[in-house]
Amino acid sequence: MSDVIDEPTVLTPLRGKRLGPLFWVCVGWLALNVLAAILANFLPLIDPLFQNYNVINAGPSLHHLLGTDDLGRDILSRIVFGSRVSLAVGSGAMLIGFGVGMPLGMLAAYRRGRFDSILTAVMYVLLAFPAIIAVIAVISFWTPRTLLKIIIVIGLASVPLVYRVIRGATLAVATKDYVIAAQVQGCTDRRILFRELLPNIAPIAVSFLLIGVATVVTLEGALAFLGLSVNPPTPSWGNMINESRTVMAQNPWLVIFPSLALCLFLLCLNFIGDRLRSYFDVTEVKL
Amino acid sequence: MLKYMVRRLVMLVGIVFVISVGSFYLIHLLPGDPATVILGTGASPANRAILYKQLGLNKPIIEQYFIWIGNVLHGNLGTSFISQTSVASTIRTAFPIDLELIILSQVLAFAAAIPLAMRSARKPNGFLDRVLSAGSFTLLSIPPFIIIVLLVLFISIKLGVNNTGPSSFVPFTSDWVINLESLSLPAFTLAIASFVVYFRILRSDMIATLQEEFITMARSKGLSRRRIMWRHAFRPSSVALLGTAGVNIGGLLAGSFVVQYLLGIPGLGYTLIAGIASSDYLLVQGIVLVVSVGVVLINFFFDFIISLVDPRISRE
Amino acid sequence: MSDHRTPLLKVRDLTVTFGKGTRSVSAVAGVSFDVYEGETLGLVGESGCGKSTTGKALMKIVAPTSGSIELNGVDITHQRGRALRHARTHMQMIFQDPISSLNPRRRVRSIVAEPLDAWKTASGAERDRIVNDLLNKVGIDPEVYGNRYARQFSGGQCQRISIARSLAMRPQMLICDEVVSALDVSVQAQILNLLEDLKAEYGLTLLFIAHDLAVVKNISDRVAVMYLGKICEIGPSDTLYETPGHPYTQFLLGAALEADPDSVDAGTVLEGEPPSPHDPPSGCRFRTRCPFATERCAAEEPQLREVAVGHQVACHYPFAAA
Amino acid sequence: MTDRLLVVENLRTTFRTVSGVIPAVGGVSFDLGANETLGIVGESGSGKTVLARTIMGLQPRTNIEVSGSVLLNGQQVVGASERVMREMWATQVAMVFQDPMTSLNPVMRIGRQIDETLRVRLGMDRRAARARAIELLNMVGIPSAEARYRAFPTELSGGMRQRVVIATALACSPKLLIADEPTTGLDVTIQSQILNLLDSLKQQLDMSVILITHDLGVVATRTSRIIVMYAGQIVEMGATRDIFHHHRMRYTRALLDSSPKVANPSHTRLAVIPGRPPNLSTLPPGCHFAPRCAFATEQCHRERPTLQAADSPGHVFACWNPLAASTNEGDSTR
Repeated sequence: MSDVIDEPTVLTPLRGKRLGPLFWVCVGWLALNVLAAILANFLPLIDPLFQNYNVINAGPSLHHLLGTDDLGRDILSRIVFGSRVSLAVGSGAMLIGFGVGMPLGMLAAYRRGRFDSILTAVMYVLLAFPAIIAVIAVISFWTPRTLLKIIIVIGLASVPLVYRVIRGATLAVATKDYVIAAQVQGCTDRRILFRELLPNIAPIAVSFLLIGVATVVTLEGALAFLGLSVNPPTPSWGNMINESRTVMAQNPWLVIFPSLALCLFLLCLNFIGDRLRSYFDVTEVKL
Repeated sequence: MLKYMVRRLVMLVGIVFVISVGSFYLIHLLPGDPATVILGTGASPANRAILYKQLGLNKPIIEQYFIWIGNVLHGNLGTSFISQTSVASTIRTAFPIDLELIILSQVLAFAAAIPLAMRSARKPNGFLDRVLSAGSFTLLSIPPFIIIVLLVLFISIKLGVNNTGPSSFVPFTSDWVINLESLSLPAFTLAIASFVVYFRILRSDMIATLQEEFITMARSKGLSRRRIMWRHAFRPSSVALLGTAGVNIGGLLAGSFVVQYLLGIPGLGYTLIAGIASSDYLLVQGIVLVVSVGVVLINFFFDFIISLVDPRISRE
Repeated sequence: MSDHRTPLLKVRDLTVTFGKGTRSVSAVAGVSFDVYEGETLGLVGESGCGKSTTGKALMKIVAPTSGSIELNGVDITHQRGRALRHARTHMQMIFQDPISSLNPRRRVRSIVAEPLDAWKTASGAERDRIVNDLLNKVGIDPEVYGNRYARQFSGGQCQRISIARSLAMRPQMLICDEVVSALDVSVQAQILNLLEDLKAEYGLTLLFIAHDLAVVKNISDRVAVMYLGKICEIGPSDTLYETPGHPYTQFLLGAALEADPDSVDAGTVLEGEPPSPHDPPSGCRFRTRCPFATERCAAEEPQLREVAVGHQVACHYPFAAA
Repeated sequence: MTDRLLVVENLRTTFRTVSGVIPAVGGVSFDLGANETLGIVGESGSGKTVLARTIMGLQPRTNIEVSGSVLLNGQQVVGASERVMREMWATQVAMVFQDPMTSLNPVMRIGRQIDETLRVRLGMDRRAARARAIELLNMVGIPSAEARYRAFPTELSGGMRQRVVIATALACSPKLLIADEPTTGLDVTIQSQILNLLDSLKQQLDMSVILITHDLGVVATRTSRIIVMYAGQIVEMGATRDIFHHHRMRYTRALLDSSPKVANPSHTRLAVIPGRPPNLSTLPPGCHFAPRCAFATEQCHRERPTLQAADSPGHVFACWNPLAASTNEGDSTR
């Protein structure tokens, strides 16, 4: 060509933004939680159901690092085993929520038209229904209660929310010129969904997923607190806090340790989600 | 504007209808015979017969709905088979407690969130902003049921403050001082949860608004900073805040069951949990219906306020 | 002038209506024109006149409400699915906003290769050769910049990459929708020259949509002027600019600012603003702002009539050619 | 120099960012008389908008360094506190922003946005402010101003909004109006209307105007003097006629030649400036334009040229190999 060409310079420094060390600390803590939950049976832990009447309501000691409860059960072991419930409900419910809500949201925003308006109207009505109450009502009347049922109910209840977020995120991308450009080049819808839309929605989806897991874990905690989650004696963070309320005047550790475990877990999830959002510059969509 | 409100109103009626159908059919979604669900397995045939008659369970399902909705529209939500009391009157005594909790907590939350968010947004990443942001972030990760447990542990048990512990609730009409004392911890807990959300949303929207050209324009008119913050920046930044507040307050309607349950405050949430525990199906159905309609009305109200705050919304 | 040639693109009575009932807007209200093989047709008008919508309707990015579009003698108006996708490879479009035209999360090479991959027309070494060739043609060194992300480039460079991508399937026609209006003057000239060079090299036919009269004249063989969804004048660019037949064209030319302190201001500035397309004026759409309007203009809609060879004007009282 | 309304001396505005120090305005000096219209022309990134905001004292105060001097009606702007500036804004100097879509508050009725200034700054009561606001709306050519007083910005077209912005800026009769790309994004016919309006208001209200634009056409017939900026510095300044017909700086020539002209026949090959405006954080040591200049010598790459006087008074340029001083009228327009 006759024109001398301008030298491309890096306009936006790619690695200018950093996730920071705290981010990796959080990732590490979460990974530790997950690993401990998976490998709990192989760890040198005391049986969480074993009741040692010699040490009741004991404070932290070498033998029981976080002490024991009013039945002499080891708190550390119960916290580790209890995390399984939180993790299972959090990841399972979000798997259902995203598995159903995400494809629907993406399709609706990309296709628009009648499909979108009907689906969005349905979701709008579902959102108006107070999800927590519906979840409580269904869980309590759908007996007998099992972990799987809890996961399914919470998962389905989260679908409208996931749908709304993903649809909004997709809508912001689907109107961009490069999506139209891909149509103009004769790309199939499938190709556009996977190659143009998905990579741009993924960051939003991931950070919302993390926040969603945090919300579901909180909800499970609240359900357990009300005695509506897994049945005792199976430990979960929520029912541990609930059970120890009666004795918390004598042994505050019983409340504080599981609370701390839950809060740290949530803090890490929220922090990672928040960092990812600012890292990927997700500003256009309100979560 | 009028057109917009009419459109929203039509939508509102539609949603309320769908909710009523949903609440009604809730029972048919559950496995087993409705009479068994409502009365439990050990019910006498006489009771079953009464129930069948009361709900018209042997009639076609559409007709059942119309019988039911007719009763509901007359304020009759049925009579609980467990407590033998009218569901509607139970809800009427419980609801004011929720209302009081909501008002107390929201006044606290807004009173703290709005000035702090505006302060924070003025110097993003300044000292105050960092402290507040980190603080709100931490609070975000503490579920309300932990906050209330810790508050009870430290304030009513360790410090022994009167009338703040479990089962110290007294109705407002009998002794309003004790009533307020007994609601102080739950109201504070709910206020914290709301504050965190409001603060974070308003802060980020304020920061975005303050970078808008019309703020520079307002400065170039020589207006005071105070005037720019309140007259020019606050209103366009409050749309998301109001929307979230609508959802949040709707969620608090019976959503505060955790604090109510812990402290034995007989609001809607407590009644709901108690109803669930005693398998009082009609009571649960009544609360689900009332709360859902309440949520929709609250959202409608906030949508209306938003359209007043931002004229662009009703015009699109 | 060009009537003996065969039209590559034939547009007849194209309308695009958004919305329904009383709130509907006819963005394009019956537009007919031909684009001949190898020529550049400029489409000029102010914002909201429907020029961009026309371009998008030709690509069927927005659905035409009525009328017909013929490409190469094939009616594509009602084509769907694979047939439509195939037709689109003959006719490509470049957009106004160069930054948003490129997926920020993909690399330059994969962006340019996208049409080849989508159609599986080339793979392996052949694909790389085509991509390198295209990038070289638009002046982006593939060795140095091929693996960069699109977001690392400036507006002018993004526009070059867009052009390279649009040429990958060897289209016959390019629709350029305000492709230089977001660029700096110096970069704008680079892109305009590049388009001229590529047009000659690839034997392209261009539909060049823009609001800038000077830019349009510079690149076009013929120019069509649009006002409120209709073409009011069309003709060879030199003729149209020298002896405009429609009062609107004349006002438009008068308002175009020349970079010359001695240029006499046209003096008469067009007053008012275009009426709402919700409720266009009866008869001639320009009559509400036209100082020469008569009762006939309100009663009767003027049709495009030939005032000179290849020069058509839709006005009851066109200016006589000098 | 007392008759000068605005005296800018060696003004520098530097941004400190994560990716380095950006000298957005790198030592600019000029002055402006009463009732004069000065054009500032430059491509994006040339520093013209930053210059305007620095003169206004409107820059944000963090991560920015301003040095030099800006005397506005005898008062120093550089280093002045926001409180001092607040006294000058609107009454001494006002600004018309580029994008009328974003420079009006979307949730405030336009009448309120105008009379707010009148009430706060001039202490008018509600009724008087309202009357004056409607008067101003009439003055900037808004039809049925009474009714439009209660309109929201979204209910107006782009051209109308820009008129409202102008009315707001003129509410307190400033002595200097800075218009930053006031017609970019507006249609050509509306653009003429707005430029004519600014011109007539300038006469009517006896103020000075700085007209900032990237489009030479905008400043050609409506200014008495022009500054050409490149990479944060003035590269040529002079009477409008001199800039168009007797320019000496090669960048000015290139800028004129690279824009297409209506008068030229179709398919006129455009003269191209290779490359694009430089990255301000990595400026070369020599002339900033040298990397893109076809006539650059070794000296140009090594040493930065300073402004030197041309033949006509007030005409200066910064170039080591300037164009010949003879008239180059023919080249610029053909």
